[in-house]
Amino acid sequence: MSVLKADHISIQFGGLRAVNDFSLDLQEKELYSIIGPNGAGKTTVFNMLTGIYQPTEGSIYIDGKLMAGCKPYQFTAAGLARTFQNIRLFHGATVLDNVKMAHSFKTDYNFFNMLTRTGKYHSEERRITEKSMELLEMFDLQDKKDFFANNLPYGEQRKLEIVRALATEPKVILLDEPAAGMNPNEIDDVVNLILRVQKELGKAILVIEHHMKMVMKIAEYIKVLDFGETISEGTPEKVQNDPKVIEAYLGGHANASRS
Amino acid sequence: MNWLRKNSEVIILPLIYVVIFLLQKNKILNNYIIQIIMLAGVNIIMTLSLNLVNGMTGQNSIGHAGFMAVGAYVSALFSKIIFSAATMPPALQTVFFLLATIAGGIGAAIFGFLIGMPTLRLKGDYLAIVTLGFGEVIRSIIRITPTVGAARGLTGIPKLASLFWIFVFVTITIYVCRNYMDSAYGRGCLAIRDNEVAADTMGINTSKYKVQAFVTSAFIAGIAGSMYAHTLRYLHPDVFSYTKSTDFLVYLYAGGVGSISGSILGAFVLTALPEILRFMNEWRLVIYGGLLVVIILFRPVGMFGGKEFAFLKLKTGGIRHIGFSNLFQRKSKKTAVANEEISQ
Amino acid sequence: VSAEKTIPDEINLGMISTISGSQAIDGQNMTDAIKLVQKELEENGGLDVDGKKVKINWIIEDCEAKPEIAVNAAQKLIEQDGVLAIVGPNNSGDTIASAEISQAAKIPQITNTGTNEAVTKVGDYVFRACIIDPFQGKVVAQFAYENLGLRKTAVIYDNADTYSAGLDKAFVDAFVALGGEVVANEAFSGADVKDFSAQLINIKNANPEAVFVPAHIDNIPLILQQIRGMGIEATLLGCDSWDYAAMPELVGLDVIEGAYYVTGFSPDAETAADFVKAFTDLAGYRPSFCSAMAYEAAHIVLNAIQNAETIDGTGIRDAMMKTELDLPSGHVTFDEFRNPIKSGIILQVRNGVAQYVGSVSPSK
Amino acid sequence: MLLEVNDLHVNYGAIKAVKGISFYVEKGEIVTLIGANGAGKTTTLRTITGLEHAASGTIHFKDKDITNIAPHRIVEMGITHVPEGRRIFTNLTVMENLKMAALLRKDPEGKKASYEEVFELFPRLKERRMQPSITLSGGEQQMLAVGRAIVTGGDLVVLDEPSMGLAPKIVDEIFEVIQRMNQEGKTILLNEQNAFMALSVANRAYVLETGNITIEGPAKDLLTDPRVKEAYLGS
Amino acid sequence: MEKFIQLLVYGLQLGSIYALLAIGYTMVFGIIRMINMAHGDFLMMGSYAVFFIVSLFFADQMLGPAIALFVILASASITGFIGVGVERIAYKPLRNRPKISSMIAAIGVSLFTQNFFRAIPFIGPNPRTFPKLLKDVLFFVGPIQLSLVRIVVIILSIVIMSVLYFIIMKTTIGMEMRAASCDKDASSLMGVNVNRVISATFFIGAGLAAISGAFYANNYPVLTVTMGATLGNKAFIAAVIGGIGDIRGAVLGGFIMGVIEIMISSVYSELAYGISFVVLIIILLLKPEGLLGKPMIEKV
Ligand SMILES: Nc1ncnc2c1ncn2[C@@H]1O[C@H](COP(=O)(O)OP(=O)(O)OP(=O)(O)O)[C@@H](O)[C@H]1O
Ligand SMILES: Nc1ncnc2c1ncn2[C@@H]1O[C@H](COP(=O)(O)OP(=O)(O)OP(=O)(O)O)[C@@H](O)[C@H]1O
Ligand SMILES: CC(C)C[C@H](N)C(=O)O
Ligand SMILES: [Mg+2]
Ligand SMILES: [Mg+2]
Repeated sequence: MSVLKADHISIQFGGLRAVNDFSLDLQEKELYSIIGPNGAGKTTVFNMLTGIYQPTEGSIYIDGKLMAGCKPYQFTAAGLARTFQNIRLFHGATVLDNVKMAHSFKTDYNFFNMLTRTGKYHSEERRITEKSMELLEMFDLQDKKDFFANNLPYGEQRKLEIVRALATEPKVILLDEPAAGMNPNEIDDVVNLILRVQKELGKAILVIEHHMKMVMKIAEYIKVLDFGETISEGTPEKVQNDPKVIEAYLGGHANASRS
Repeated sequence: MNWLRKNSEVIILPLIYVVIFLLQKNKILNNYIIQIIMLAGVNIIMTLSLNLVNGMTGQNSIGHAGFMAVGAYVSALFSKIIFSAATMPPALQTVFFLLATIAGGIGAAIFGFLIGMPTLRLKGDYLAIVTLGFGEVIRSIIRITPTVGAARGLTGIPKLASLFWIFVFVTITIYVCRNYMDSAYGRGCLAIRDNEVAADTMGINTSKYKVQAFVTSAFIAGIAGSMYAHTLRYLHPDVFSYTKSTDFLVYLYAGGVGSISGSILGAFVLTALPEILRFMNEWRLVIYGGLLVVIILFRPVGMFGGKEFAFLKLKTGGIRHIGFSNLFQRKSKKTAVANEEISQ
Repeated sequence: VSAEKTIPDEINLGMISTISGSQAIDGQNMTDAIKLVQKELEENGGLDVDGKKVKINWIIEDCEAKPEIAVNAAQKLIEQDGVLAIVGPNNSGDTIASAEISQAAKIPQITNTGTNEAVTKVGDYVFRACIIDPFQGKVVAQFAYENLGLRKTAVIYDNADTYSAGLDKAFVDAFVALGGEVVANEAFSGADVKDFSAQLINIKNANPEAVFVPAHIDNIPLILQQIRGMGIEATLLGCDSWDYAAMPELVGLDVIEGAYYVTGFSPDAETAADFVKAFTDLAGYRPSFCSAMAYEAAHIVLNAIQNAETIDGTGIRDAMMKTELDLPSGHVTFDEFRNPIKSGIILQVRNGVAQYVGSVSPSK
Repeated sequence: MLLEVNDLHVNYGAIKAVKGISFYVEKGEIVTLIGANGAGKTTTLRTITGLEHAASGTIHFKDKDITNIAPHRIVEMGITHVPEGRRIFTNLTVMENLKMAALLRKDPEGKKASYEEVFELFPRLKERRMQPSITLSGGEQQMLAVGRAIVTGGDLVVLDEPSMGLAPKIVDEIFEVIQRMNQEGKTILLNEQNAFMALSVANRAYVLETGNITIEGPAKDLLTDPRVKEAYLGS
Repeated sequence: MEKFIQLLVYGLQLGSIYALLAIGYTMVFGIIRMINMAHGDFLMMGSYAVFFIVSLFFADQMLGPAIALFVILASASITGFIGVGVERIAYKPLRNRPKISSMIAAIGVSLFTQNFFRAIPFIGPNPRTFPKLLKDVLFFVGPIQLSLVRIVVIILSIVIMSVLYFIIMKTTIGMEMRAASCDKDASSLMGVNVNRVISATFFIGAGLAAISGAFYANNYPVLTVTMGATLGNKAFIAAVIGGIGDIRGAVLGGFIMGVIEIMISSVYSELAYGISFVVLIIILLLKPEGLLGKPMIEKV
């Protein structure tokens, strides 16, 4: 079943057509990747898919539901979560709170219960804390639960962003350069984590990444953007041998071995 | 009972009341000190109210005295003009005082909603100016409304507030604010404060959370207004000027924005300080201004920034708990490894 | 004098005033007045109560022109310092708020220039040394209509201020009742308005014979200057807030020359001569209405202590009610509402000095 | 010796980020720091240019003690620092960002030439020269950050993760730029997560682990060092 | 119509003072991102400085334009240096802190200065008459009354705005200022002496406040120690309405505030104060980033 579908979406910034006629159909538990040169429009695609930008043309469906005119929080409610290329954690809060914050909209007690601590307040709070801790453990962050988010090293901040996204219990998770700023060893960790998220938690995943080795290893299907256009798409084998992709993006890294 | 067990921490505030009450009965605390404590109580409620908006949600309100004015005038209208509570038997007076206070709170909350809604898309200083403007508009309406005394001011409001009632409302406010902070609603607000875009993408309906916080805050400010009106018995539109709003901002930030304990402490200390400085005569406010600078230079996050009294049992926000055991120790055990700062 | 009257060695008395804030000039005027009283007392070796010299300590507190600070000040004076009476504060709002405290503690309080009607309605422990606003407004109206023969007047007033708005109403009511016409009644909001062009252009277009300006000291100069600057040649009328020695110079001698204002005290009066001289010697400037009334208020209290049957709040209050005292402004007695029975004095600025023109007695 | 760091300690409040490291950079070298996230690499570099306060230890540049002096004075002495996380001036245009970088340069001709050099290297920036740099994509911002260093052109260029977020092709280009700058006589101190690339271009390398230097030596040797291989080069 | 034009003229005249003050305000904000609640007090200091210079050196003489200019510049420099000093002592340590901390420090500074000036004997609580620096000439264009000094102020505010706009947008120091406002660390890495840039900003900001103080006091010649407080607020509002941080916006905002204040007072003086705030609120609701402010681009 299609969990995320983009139907010929485009966006214009003033005179700049940042993304043109982009389509995507992501089924449950699938793992797609978007690659392309810097400034190709990848992040912009994410921004449209998560409701931060409204596409000037085309439509987006989450779980079959048309999302036209919806706000980002409604996208999340419909089952979509993301991380950011420029990390956007809640820096004034601890690691644990960051994760709990992402549970806010799925809490089963009302305003009055909250003010008076009646109803399901206590049980819900316990549930949220436990679930958050579970997720942190999965990413090996449990020991840092009381750190302020912005005091974590860069790599762990990226991990925390993933945890936080998962806490919204999405069907699809969009990762914008999850391995940026990591060394190859750490990237291997991230790869394993992403695969676990896909396999164990059963999420569909869409990744933007410049580390080709990683992309080729995990992606089932790749879309390549350049100047907002989809210049190539298909399986990793197909894409990395596509001369257009090599010319625009990979350079000497076709059949990427290193980066 | 079950509820009391889970909320045992609220006992400490009534305890403080009992102590003050006994000291007052035994003439150790005179009416002057009680008066300052009462005013400090009103200021604590106001500062906590401001903390919900400025501290927790990261919105910039600099016109909060406007909500206080609405609460004060509506409650005074209720208890003095509509029902003249002064002539009632004491038991009934209390009932009408509470009703008046709630009316004041609701009145302020309505205004909170009215300005919260349209200003959602405003940020930072732009929002600040609108809240300031709103406060001034309120004053200018009161000023030409003869029913509430217009520019003459409203006199003869029945003296219904007392140390006891102020304590009750301070306690409720602290309790409510603590609960707010330690809940999905409060965390949603904190998320908005820290990063609105990310909050939105984490499924938080930012508009709803902001308006909720604004309205709750206005309601609380209205309650404070009622306490003020029924303590001072005299209202004048100029009392609720922009300068008054600034006072609360100072209490909030010097106390430690975002921290409930900080709001309490800031309001208390800075209400008392000018009184303590009375012996300085005309140098009083010079020293007060200077001390304010010194406080903020030595503790830029405010006296209690990033810390909370342990009895509040606050969990959210990565705070350091200050209990009675470690209050006097220089190095307290950290529950959070962190710099104590709340960066904005 | 009853037999059981016990006379203490020392008595504390309080004064509340706007030492800081926008009305700080009054704070200075009042402080100097109290200094003079203090000096007189010292020269006499204390206050003579039934032959015993009682030491009087004056405790002065700031209220910043904020009601709740005035309340704190009153509480402090009563509770901490145990004062038996309070002089001040100088403005009506602060007086109303703080008088609630004195009333509850049964300590008499007498404001020097709290002219608003509501002040003494707080309770039977609250007095004032000055005239009240409705009366002042009426006196100005009457003087303008009858003595100056004016028929068309205008008012510019501060609708954020108790005092200013009250005087506007009193004046307009009285002037219209007399048969005159108020051709323009213009408001501004708050002492921080500095440009009155918009209001004055309306006044100019209405072409009044006189403009009444019930405002505070920080606005009066600007309003008057701008009235003349705009080419309005009407007669200028004012009220007790105009009465500061420095006012003519502050406004500009050419601007204020010829203006009339009402107050409750004339420095030219024979009865005031000693006081004016003593005050000027001590403070370095001529006493204003504010300082004169503070001085009188203090003397009313001191006199009451001397005559009180018991030296406590109630005793002093009862004695104050029976005040029969010759003070700089003349003979002072109180009516049943604890307002002094005083005439309105009309002064005119001539050659840069406010000079006595006439007086209007309250019965009229 | 161009740069010499001696027993440097840096703390963030209670957190000890750098715990007494010593290293040096000779004139004309490319030296790289590698290490896991949070090892203290960025902190070290920031302390060299005075952005963080050294708790103890010394830093000498051109035989002058530069420990804890103001960053702008260190920069004047000839250290150029490309900070982590790009740190471009988002309220300035692309061109103005480059002009800022040329602030200390006195030669108008050289300035112009270096702008051209940057645009030649990153044609995308040339297209966007008048655009407010906040609208640049992540990678474009990184190009601009490196471009600024080319324009400033001090004797020692300190680069903190210059390849972060760049497309593979551009990563190659960045490393070419680094080598070219080096050939033109600049000394390079490089902090890079892409350890393989870094070690390939560097003369010498240091491995940082939780605030301490654990391995050091010629880059070639480290490339084959099993400890390095296992920890930083990936499978 | 005549009345309308006359009111417009009055509004622009009043607005020019707000504009002048708002320029300094917005400049400090634009560079340091700090709401300087003590800005109005620089205005107060500036006008007292003029007052003292004139009464010490030029007592009882009518000043020619040249001397007046000299006096104004002298007091602007004095105030400028005070501004730099205040920044060094009270704001600099808070530079990397949440900007609201420095706002609280500024409130403290403001309380301190006002009450300090009130408490020291040679200033004291009494209002002072400001010496007439420039002889005003009133003249008529048709039925419209104009004042020469005020026209000078209008022109001056536009000139100063243009000069500063040029400095900030086109010169090196301007670029340094803008860069420092965006990222202090990164600009110091480009060799910018951030302390110097900030001092320069404060010098200009406080100096401008003093200049506006001189013109303000020339038009409204009563000095009190609290005169700056509300003016500071008005300048702040003007700056925000125009789009805070934008110098042209500050001038526009200042003029708009002046015109609104005068126009509405003339029509309905009882509620004028409230209505003018309603108008300002409406402006902001329609244009949430201020009149000339650019919408904040948030690149995600
Ligand atoms: N709000 C905006 N206004 C104007 N231009 C924009 C805006 N957002 C993005 N752009 C432009 O759109 C283009 C695509 O940007 P985008 O961030 O999507 O690139 P990207 O593919 O994610 O690149 P990278 O790999 O470097 O992150 C860029 O050239 C950028 O300058
Ligand atoms: N501003 C700060 N406040 C508190 N701790 C900090 C701060 N900056 C960094 N740290 C801590 O200092 C340690 C070293 O961080 P540093 O950024 O120097 O590491 P790094 O080696 O550059 O890592 P990365 O490869 O992720 O960039 C980390 O534990 C980090 O959490
Ligand atoms: C000082 C006076 C002008 C005060 C005024 N009479 C009042 O009642 O407020
Ligand atoms: Mg991107
Ligand atoms: Mg780093």
